[in-house]
Amino acid sequence: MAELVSQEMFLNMGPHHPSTHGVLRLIVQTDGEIMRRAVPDVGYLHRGIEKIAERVTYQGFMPYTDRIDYVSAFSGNLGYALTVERLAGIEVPEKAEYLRVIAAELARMGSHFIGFGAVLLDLGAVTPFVHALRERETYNDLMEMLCGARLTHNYARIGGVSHDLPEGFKEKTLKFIDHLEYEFIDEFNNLISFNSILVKRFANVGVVSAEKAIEYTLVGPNLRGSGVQFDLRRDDPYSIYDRFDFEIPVGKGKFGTVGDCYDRYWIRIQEIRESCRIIRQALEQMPEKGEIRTKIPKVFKPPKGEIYVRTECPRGEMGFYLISDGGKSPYRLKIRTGSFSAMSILEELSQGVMVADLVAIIGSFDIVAPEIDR
Amino acid sequence: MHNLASIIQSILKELFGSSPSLDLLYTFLGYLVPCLTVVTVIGMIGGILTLMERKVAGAIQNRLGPNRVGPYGSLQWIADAIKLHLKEDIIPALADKNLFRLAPYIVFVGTVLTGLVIPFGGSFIVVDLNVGLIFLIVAVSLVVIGLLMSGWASNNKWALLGGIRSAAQIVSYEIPSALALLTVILITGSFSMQKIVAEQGLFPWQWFIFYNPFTFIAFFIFGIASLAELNRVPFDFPEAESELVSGYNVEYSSMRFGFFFAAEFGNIFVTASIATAVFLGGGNIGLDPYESGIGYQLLMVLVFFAKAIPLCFVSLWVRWTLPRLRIDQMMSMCWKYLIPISFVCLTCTALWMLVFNGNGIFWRMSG
Amino acid sequence: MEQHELIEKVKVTCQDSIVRIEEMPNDDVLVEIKKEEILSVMDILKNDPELKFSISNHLGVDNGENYAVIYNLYSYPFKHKITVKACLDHEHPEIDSVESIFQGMNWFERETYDLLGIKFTGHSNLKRLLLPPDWEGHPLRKDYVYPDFYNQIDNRRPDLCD
Amino acid sequence: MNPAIQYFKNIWDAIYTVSFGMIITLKYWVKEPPITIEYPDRLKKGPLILSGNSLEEIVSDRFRGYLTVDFSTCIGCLQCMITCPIDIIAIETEKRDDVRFITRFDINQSKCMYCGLCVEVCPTDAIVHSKRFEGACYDIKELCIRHVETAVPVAKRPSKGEAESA
Repeated sequence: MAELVSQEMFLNMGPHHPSTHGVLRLIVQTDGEIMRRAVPDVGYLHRGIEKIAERVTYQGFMPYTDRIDYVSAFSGNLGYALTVERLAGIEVPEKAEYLRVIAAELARMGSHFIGFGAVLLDLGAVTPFVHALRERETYNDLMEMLCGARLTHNYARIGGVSHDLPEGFKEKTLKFIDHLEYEFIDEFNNLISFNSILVKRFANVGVVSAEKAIEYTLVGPNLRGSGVQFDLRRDDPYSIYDRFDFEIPVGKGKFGTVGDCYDRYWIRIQEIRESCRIIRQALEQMPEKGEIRTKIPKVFKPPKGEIYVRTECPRGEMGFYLISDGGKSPYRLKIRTGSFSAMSILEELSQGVMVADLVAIIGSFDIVAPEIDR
Repeated sequence: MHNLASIIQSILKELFGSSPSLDLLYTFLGYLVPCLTVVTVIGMIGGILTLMERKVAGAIQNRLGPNRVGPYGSLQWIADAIKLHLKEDIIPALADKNLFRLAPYIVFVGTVLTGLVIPFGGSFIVVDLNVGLIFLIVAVSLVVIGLLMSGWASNNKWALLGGIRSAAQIVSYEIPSALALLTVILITGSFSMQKIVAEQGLFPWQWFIFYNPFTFIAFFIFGIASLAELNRVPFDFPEAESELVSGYNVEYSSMRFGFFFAAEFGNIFVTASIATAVFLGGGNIGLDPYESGIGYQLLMVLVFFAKAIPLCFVSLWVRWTLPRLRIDQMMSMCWKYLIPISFVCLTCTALWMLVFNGNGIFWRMSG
Repeated sequence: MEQHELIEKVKVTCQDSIVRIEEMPNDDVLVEIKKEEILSVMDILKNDPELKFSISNHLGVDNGENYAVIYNLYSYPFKHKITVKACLDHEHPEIDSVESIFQGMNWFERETYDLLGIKFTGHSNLKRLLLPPDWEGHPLRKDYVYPDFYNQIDNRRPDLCD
Repeated sequence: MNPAIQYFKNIWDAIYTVSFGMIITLKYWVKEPPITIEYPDRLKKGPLILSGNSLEEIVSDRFRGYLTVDFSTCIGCLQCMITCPIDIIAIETEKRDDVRFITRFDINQSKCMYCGLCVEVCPTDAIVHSKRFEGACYDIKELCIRHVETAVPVAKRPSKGEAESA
C-alpha cells in the first residue's frame, strides 16, 4: 500500500470573509481543523490618512479623524482636537469639556455594542448581535440629534465642539442609560454571556498573559483583559475625566484563565455600565449655560513643536504624534491605534488553535480594519 | 391494505377493471401519485419554512422580517424560488463537474426518500415498510454523501472543510439519534411506522415520550442529534457562515443551491415528522386509521401536522438563540454525553419492559 | 517622578548616547540620541528598575535634510513618559531594529519601512506591511510623487465638475 | 472537582443556561413589537408613523444632508471653497460694472463627506445642509450640482450689527 501523503493546507481567509471585520486578509496554514499559523496581511483599507494630514489644514483634518475608527468616530475627533489644543495651548470652555465627555462615552458604548455584538455573530449567535445593534441605533439617533450625522460625527472642533445640546437630548440620554443599566445588560447576559456554549467557546481560548500584552503593546480593553489595571482616563487623565467616579473593569479569569477571550468580551460589557455612570455624572454636573467653543483664527497656525497625546478609545489608546513646523497643516501626524497592535499579536496567538477559535480571537480583540490600515 | 399505494390500486381496479398489464399500470400509478404528493408537500413546507425562519428571526430580533412580496411577505419564498431559477448557474472551471452536478440531487433525494415512510396520519403513508424506521435512518444519512460530494467536487478548500465536517458530524450524530429511536422500538417490537403510531393514542399520556423517564430523555436526545444532522445552529459546522464562508455550498449558485436550501428545510420537517410519529403519537386519534371515514382520516392528518409544525418552529427558535459550538466540543458532546446517555436510556427501557411487564407510567396507572 | 527628575535620571544612566534632552509638552521628555546607541539606550530604559519603560508608539519622520525615528515609551509602574528620537542621514537611512528588545515593534517598524523607506537592521521580517509588495516608492517621504498608474490602473481622478 | 460531579454539572449548566436564553428569545418572539422604522415609502400604511410622512421629517433638526445655497444671502466670499478639506466646491466670481456676479457655484455632491465645515464658516448662512438624503442617480455627472446657471449678483455684505443680531 502506498504511503499516505499528508499535506498542510493554505487558506486565504479574506479579504472578503464574513468575519474579518472589514477588509482583512489572513494567510492561514492549517492541518485540517488545527491551525499552524495565521499571518495577517493588512493594508486593504490603507487610505493614507497620515499623508492627507500633511496636505489639509488643521481644522480640515477633523473630518478625517472620523474615518480612522468609524465605529466610534468621536473618539478620533477628541484625540486629534486634544493634541492640537495642547500643542497650541488652547483652553477649552468647561461646557465643551462636558459635551466631549458625554459624546466620547456614548461613542464608547456604541462601539462596544458592535464589538461584542460582532464577535457573537462570528460565533453564530445572530440574535444577540441584532439586539446589540438595536441599542446602537439609539446611540446613532442621539448622535444625530447632537450633531446631525449618524456615523461620521465630526463633532469636536479645535477649541470646543460644534453644537450645544439640543432640546430633549438630556432626557433621551438618561432614558437610554436607564434602559441599558437596568434592562439591557442583564437581559443580554442571561441571553448569551452566561450561555454555556459561549463560555466553552471563549474560556481558555486565545490567552494573552499580562507580560505579553505589554510586550506586544496591546492597549485598552485588550490590555485590561490580560489583568493589567490601566486606563488612560484614570492614569493619565485628559479632558475632565478626573472629575468622575468610575471603576475600571479588569480581566479576572471569570470562566477560565486571565487574558482569555472571555475576559476581553466581559470587560466590554462591564465598560458599558461604567460609561453609563460617567454620562450620568456628566449630565448632572454640566453647567446649564456657557461657551462651547473657543474662537480660533480661521487660518490657524499652532507653534512649532512636537507632541504626543494619547486618549482612551474603545479599541484602546489612540495616540496622535503631531509635529508642527508652524505652518497651516501638520508637518507629520502619526496615528497610533489599538487595532494595529492587536493585529500584530495574532500570528503568535493563532498557533495551534482551531479555525473556529481564530475567528473568536479576532473578534474578541474587537478589530476594525480601517483602524489597522489608516 | 396497509398503505396509500394499495388503496389507490384497489380504487383503480374497481373503476377500470383488472388485467395483468393494467395491474402493472395501477401499481405504477398507485406509487407515483403519492410520491409526487410527498415531494410537493415536502418542497412546499421546506419553502414555507424558509419564510417562517426569516419571520421568526425578525420577531425574535425586534425586526419585521420579509414584508414586501405579498401580504406580510407571505409570497417571499415563491419569489426566492423564482429568483434562484433565473440566476446564472455557475460551475467552477476546475470543479469535478459531474459530481458537482449530482451532489444537490443526492441531498434532495435523501430528504424526499424519507417522505415515503412517514405516516402523515390515517392511511396517508406511501408505503408502510416493515423496516420503516430503519429505512428512515438510512435515508436521512444519505444526505451526508451529497454534502461530502459537493464539498469535494467544488474544488474549494472552504467547501472541502465543510464537507469533511459534515461527514464527521452526521456520522457521529447518527448513533445517538438511532439509539434514541431504538428505545421506542423496544416498546413496540416493530419497525413499521404505522405500527408505532398505532401503539400510541390521542392523549399525551399515551404517547411514547411519556412512556417512562428514559423515553422522555430519548426524545430530547433525538431532538439534539437531529439538529446536528440537519446542520442547524448550534451544530451548523458544514455551513458555518462566519468560519467557512458558506461551507460545502460555497461554490453553488442558482437552483443547485436552491436544492440544498430546499433539502435543508425539507429535512427539518421530515425530522419533526419522525419525532412526531415516534414520540408524540403521530396522527393517532384513537381510531383505526384504515377503517374510519375520510373525515376522520383528514382529522388525523390535521393532528399530525399540528404536532409536527410546532416542532419545526422549535428548531427555528433554537437557531436564533444559540451560538455555534466548536468542532471538537461538538464531537465530545456527541461521544461523551449523548451516546452514553442514549445507551443508558436504551438499557433502562429494556429493563423497564422486563420489570413492569411492558407498561408505561401512565398506562399502568390507568390500568 | 517629575519631568526634570526624569531628565536627570536619564542623563545619568545613558549620558554618552544623549545628543539633546529637553522637556516636551504633555509632561513628556524628549531625548535625542545617537543612532548607533539606540539598542543600549532602549535596553537601559526597559530594564532599569527605576524606569521600567515599555513601548507605546513608533514613527518615522522625513525632516527634509534627514530622517528621524521616534519611539514613545511609557512606564506602566511609574507612569512617566519619554520620547526617544534618533536622526538618520538622508542618503542611507538605516538603524538597528529594537524588535529584539520590544517585540511589539515588529509591525510598527515594518510600517515605517513601508511608508518611509527606513531600513531596520536585524529586523526579522522587514517587508512592506500596508502597501502591496510591488509598490514603488515610500509615500510619506516629502519628495514622494503620487504615481498616475499602478499596474495599469489609472489612479488619476478627473474633477467631476470641470 | 470530582469528574463525575463535573460531568453532571456540565449537563445541568447547559440545560439551565440554554433554557434561560430560550425564554428570553421566546419573550421577544411573542411579546416585543418590532422597532423597525420602515423606509418612508411605507410610512403612511404601517403602524410605525413617526412624526410625519415625508422623508425630511424623519431625520433630526441638525441632520446634514445635501448642500443647498441661498443666493439671496450669498456674498461670494469663497470661505466655503477655501475651508472644504476635499475641494468639492468650485466658485467663480466676475466683476461686471462694479457689481460682482457669481458665475459658477458647483458642488460635487458625489465627493461630499457632509462634515459641515463649509456651513459653519459661512458668514451669512447662505450655504446650508438640507435634510435631503436620497441621491441615487444613474449618472455620476448628475451629482455635480451646478447651483448657478445664469450669473447671479452677490448679495450685499451684511453690516456688523445685522450680522451679530442674526
